[in-house]
Amino acid sequence: MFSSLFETTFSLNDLWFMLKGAGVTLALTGWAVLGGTLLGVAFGVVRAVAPWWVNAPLGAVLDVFRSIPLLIQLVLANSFKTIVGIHWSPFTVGCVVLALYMSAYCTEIVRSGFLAVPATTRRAARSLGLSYRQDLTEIVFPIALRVALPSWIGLTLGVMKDTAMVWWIGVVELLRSSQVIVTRIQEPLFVLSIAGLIYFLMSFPIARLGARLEKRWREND
Amino acid sequence: MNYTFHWLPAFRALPEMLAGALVTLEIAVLSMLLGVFFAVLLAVASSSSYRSLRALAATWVELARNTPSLFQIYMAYFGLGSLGIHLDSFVALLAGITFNNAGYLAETFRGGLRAVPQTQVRAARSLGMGQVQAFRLIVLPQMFRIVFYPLTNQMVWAILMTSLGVIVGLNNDLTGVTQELNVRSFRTFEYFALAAVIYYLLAKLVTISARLMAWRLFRY
Amino acid sequence: MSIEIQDVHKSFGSLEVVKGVTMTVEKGEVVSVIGGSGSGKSTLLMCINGLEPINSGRILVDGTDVHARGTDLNKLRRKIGIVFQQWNAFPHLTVLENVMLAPRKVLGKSKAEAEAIAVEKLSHVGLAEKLNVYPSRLSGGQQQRMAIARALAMSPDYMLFDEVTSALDPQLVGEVLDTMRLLSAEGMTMICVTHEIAFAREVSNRVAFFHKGRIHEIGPPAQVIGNPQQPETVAFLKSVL
Amino acid sequence: MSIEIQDVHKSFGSLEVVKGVTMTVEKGEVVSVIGGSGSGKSTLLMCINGLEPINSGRILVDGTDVHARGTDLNKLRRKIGIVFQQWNAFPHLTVLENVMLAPRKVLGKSKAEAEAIAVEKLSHVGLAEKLNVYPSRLSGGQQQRMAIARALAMSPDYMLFDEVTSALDPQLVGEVLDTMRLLSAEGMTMICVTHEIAFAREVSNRVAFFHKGRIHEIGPPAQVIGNPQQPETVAFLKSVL
Amino acid sequence: DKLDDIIASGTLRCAVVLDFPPMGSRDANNEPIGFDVDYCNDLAKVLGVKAEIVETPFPDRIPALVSGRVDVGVASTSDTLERAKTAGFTIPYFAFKMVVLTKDGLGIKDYADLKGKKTGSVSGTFEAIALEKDVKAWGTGSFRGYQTQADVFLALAQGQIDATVVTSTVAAAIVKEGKYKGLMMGGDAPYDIDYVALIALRNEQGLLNYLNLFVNQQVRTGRYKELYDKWVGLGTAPDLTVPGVYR
Ligand SMILES: Nc1ncnc2c1ncn2[C@@H]1O[C@H](COP(=O)(O)OP(=O)(O)OP(=O)(O)O)[C@@H](O)[C@H]1O
Ligand SMILES: Nc1ncnc2c1ncn2[C@@H]1O[C@H](COP(=O)(O)OP(=O)(O)OP(=O)(O)O)[C@@H](O)[C@H]1O
Ligand SMILES: NC(=[NH2+])NCCC[C@H](N)C(=O)O
Ligand SMILES: [Mg+2]
Ligand SMILES: [Mg+2]
Repeated sequence: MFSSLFETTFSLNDLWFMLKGAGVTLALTGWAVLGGTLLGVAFGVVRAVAPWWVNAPLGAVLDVFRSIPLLIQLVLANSFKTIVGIHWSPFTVGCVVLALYMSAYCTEIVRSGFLAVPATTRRAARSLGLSYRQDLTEIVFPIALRVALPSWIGLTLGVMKDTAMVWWIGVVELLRSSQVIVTRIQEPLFVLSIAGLIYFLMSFPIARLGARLEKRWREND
Repeated sequence: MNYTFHWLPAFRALPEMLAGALVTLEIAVLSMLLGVFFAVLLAVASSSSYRSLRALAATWVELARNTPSLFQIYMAYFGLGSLGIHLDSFVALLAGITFNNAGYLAETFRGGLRAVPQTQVRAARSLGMGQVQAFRLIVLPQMFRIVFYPLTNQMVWAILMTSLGVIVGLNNDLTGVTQELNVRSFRTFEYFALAAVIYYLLAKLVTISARLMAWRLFRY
Repeated sequence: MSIEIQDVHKSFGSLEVVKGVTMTVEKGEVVSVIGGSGSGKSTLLMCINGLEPINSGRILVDGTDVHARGTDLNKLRRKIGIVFQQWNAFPHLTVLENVMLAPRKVLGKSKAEAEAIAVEKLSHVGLAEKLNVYPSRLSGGQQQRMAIARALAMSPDYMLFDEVTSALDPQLVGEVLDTMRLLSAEGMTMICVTHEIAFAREVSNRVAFFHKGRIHEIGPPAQVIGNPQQPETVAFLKSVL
Repeated sequence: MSIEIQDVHKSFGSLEVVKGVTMTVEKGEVVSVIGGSGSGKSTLLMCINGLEPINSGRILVDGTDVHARGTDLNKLRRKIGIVFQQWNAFPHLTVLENVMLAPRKVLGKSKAEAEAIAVEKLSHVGLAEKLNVYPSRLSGGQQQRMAIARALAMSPDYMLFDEVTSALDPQLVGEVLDTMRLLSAEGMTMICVTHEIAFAREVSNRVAFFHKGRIHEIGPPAQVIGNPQQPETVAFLKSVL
Repeated sequence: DKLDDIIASGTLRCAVVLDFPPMGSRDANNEPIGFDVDYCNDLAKVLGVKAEIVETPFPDRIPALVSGRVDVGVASTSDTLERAKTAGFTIPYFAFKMVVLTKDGLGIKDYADLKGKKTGSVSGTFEAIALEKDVKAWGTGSFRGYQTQADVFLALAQGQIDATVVTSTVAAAIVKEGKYKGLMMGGDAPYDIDYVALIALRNEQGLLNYLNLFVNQQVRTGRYKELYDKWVGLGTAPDLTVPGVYR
């Protein structure tokens, strides 16, 4: 079987096909992260400051997204949109579900970043005459950002990897495109290794960057 | 909306699905036990003085963390399969999730170890405890508390990941059963909605029992 | 021009922490507040600049009722500098930026103006060399002095100090107390909550002894510290000396 | 029966922290060590019970060379109790369990025996009421007293104290010092690193002043504290008094 | 209705299974080819629109249709009564006979030899349901359902399973291609003839009517035979009528 590593029928064409798949993976990731982050920041701020009767229901709803397999969420969303008659492509459904999924995690990251700012620091800001809004924009957001960014990077990479599940509802992304080629040329180990390598190359450098940032900032505090 | 829900057949399938949930739970628990075992080995290996051991541990951890778990499971089945290593679907899924768990938990454990202050070891050693005693009696219990929460999170993750077994032909776990029911009748929404509820309850079961356990275990 | 505290009561939930305190601090005076842990000293300071609401009584700062509806607290607080026990450096800003922030955002000064003020105040507290350093690189004493400079940059009429030295290593206490001595010599009106009895004796016009939310004794240091009348004061002084 | 420190040198990497210290502490003696931050006091204590290796010189405890190959350090350490500046309570064990742990696991005592010892030592330091509480519920002073009881439970011949009060609130310092006074009155051999000059003067037979890794002055308190000879000693005493 | 929508939109989206040669597969450029692909193109041509091939694994055909991802399924779909509760079927456009596909050296010569063996097929397909029923009845051996046809062949080639049941056309194509090492036929499977039909939404009578006529025309004009010869070759194109009943 190893001989296939050397005399393969895998062509440049196939590599191109997989790279297109990787492009879809990145596009999905991009939209999901954009939507997930916007929603996550909004929800996160609400969860950090709102009274419990807003906070608790919101937390419970978001918790649902973290307690059900993404695969099932995708299937459900895909069939639900048909039932209610929305005409979205599987790609759109994938983006929306991933964005909601990401927002559920992002909310908690934002919230804990927010709560990581010591009350005493905020009190100091207020006692200098800064208004509540200035306190938020000048003190809380910047500090929370440093706390949250490393986890946010981790989350983004997680979502990038989770896009693999979107093939189930019919989107040909990186993993699915490699399966297509496996079907044709029957060299699963070789083709899958290439897919794995592409995932790794998309994820590892950013993961390293995140780790570096985290360390740098921790030293600064 | 011109869709008529057929809930009755879904509810009739409930016993079958609950049996699937049991398999799901079984895989998740096994993968956690094995995952913790390998994670400890990895954490030890990554601080070992042998370069090859450190490299092996680093490779495992980075691969587990930087490729999709779906990919890992597919690899465990068809990737290993093409090397002539035939894992049963159940075993392949278990292997894939264990691989993933171990990679994440190894990092958790390393962080947990670092989080126990060195002064604790110093205090223990100055009472005459040996290195192993200090680790077992002082460091380990404190580390356990630190990693407990990440550990339960990983357990929930493991449950959610079992849903991917269906791509390697596993058809007796919750998702497998649900998909079998689905492809026979194509009442997709009804069956999967029911599955979602069961997964949710499983996840809650884990978090709530973890909370109770933490409350019992960590009185300090 | 004064801070007038009139029969102030303050509770957290059902716990009454300040139980009817009356005290006036005249412009130019230095008043030290001493007393056991949990006696309500910090809480009182926070009521003075409106960080905590009060339950009854009044606090007048230059005649303005702090807790009246309609009082612009953000404006009022510019008059009152406060420095806390925990170092409250803004970790994401350099020392210079820490001090420049409020003049720019609250007083609306230009960058150049704010910088000039900040450099001046930082030099005043002996931090001219640390302008572009992040607070994490400062010692505790330096952080506290930075916090003082930050408060001074608003040109406050009053300064409140809440045990600013009690989280410091013994060797760093001196430099912070020196800075406070300097301020009092310059005629700043100050209320200092402190455990440093020697310091209180040296700089204060008056010393107030707090016990369980009430002022038990108030008067010149020679009287309250040198010759206390109340048994609680005697016991407290014995415990900290 | 004594601790003999003979020309000990100790470096961390290229930084020499202890630069040739010689000192003997006789059985029954109380020696206080004073000196500025970073002068190597803590490091020396950790060399005495073998928690840190030394680069040259010798340390003999009751004639046993601590740093000789073949010395059973775990056994040696039973003789030497040590209490650190940072509270080293084991947070996952109750107060009683904290104190029982070493007698049980190191000395192999039965549970009942260990408990009897622990209760006795905890009563001795005034914590008889807190047996089943977790350390997080104790004040800093109580935690330090528990640490002392924990060391005492091993029936050590020597006790080393490393600035045990310097992380405490002023009000809690007294209770810990009282416990140490009690021990010294009972004839325990002690080396106390401390910033509490009054305490050092009161309890010590001798005081050693450390400066940059060397002993600059050593002698009876009346001499070293009352009438220091070296300019560094004078400067240091001025800064902490 | 749907028929108008398709004509108005200018594209016809067909669900086609592309790991199922000769009905559907991909060429060296990873472009879709096969009997079903051509069939869809023919349909698009008569409708006067452009064809868009949407790849769907077997279990995903009806979900794809129902969830609106495709307009029709040209995807070798057996016209079972269970499925007809969800999707609308045309008259048959093709018919399969099922055979056992196995690996040499396992000694499986006919369907009865499957007893006690590890078998597998594509989840939810006509023959998967039949095979699983028999495996259950035998009480020994195992059945495993995969999500794509490719995974089944892969599992068979790698030895994860010992045998599967597939349509004779696919089996012939796969064995002939020789991509999977050592696969061989293992005799006929004793199932009914698997009539497969085009699918469309159950309530789109207009479209279904059009499709029925189109299937009829494909046979009448000889296009059906032409495509059969092009993609399947051997023998004659299956008879699409069921003797003794009206359809
Ligand atoms: N935000 C709060 N909510 C509830 N109780 C509080 C709050 N802040 C302070 N307290 C309680 O009010 C009492 C007085 O606290 P305060 O901080 O004013 O005391 P203090 O005199 O400053 O003591 P210390 O010397 O320890 O700083 C304490 O019992 C404290 O627990
Ligand atoms: N583990 C270590 N690695 C490297 N340097 C160290 C280590 N421990 C201490 N040092 C350095 O050795 C020097 C002496 O430290 P030591 O803790 O003995 O001083 P100290 O006299 O106890 O001071 P303090 O009064 O602040 O406790 C310091 O400069 C310190 O930074
Ligand atoms: N072995 C196979 N994949 N056969 C494909 C045929 C699918 C079958 N006609 C069905 O619709 O269920
Ligand atoms: Mg206070
Ligand atoms: Mg020290």
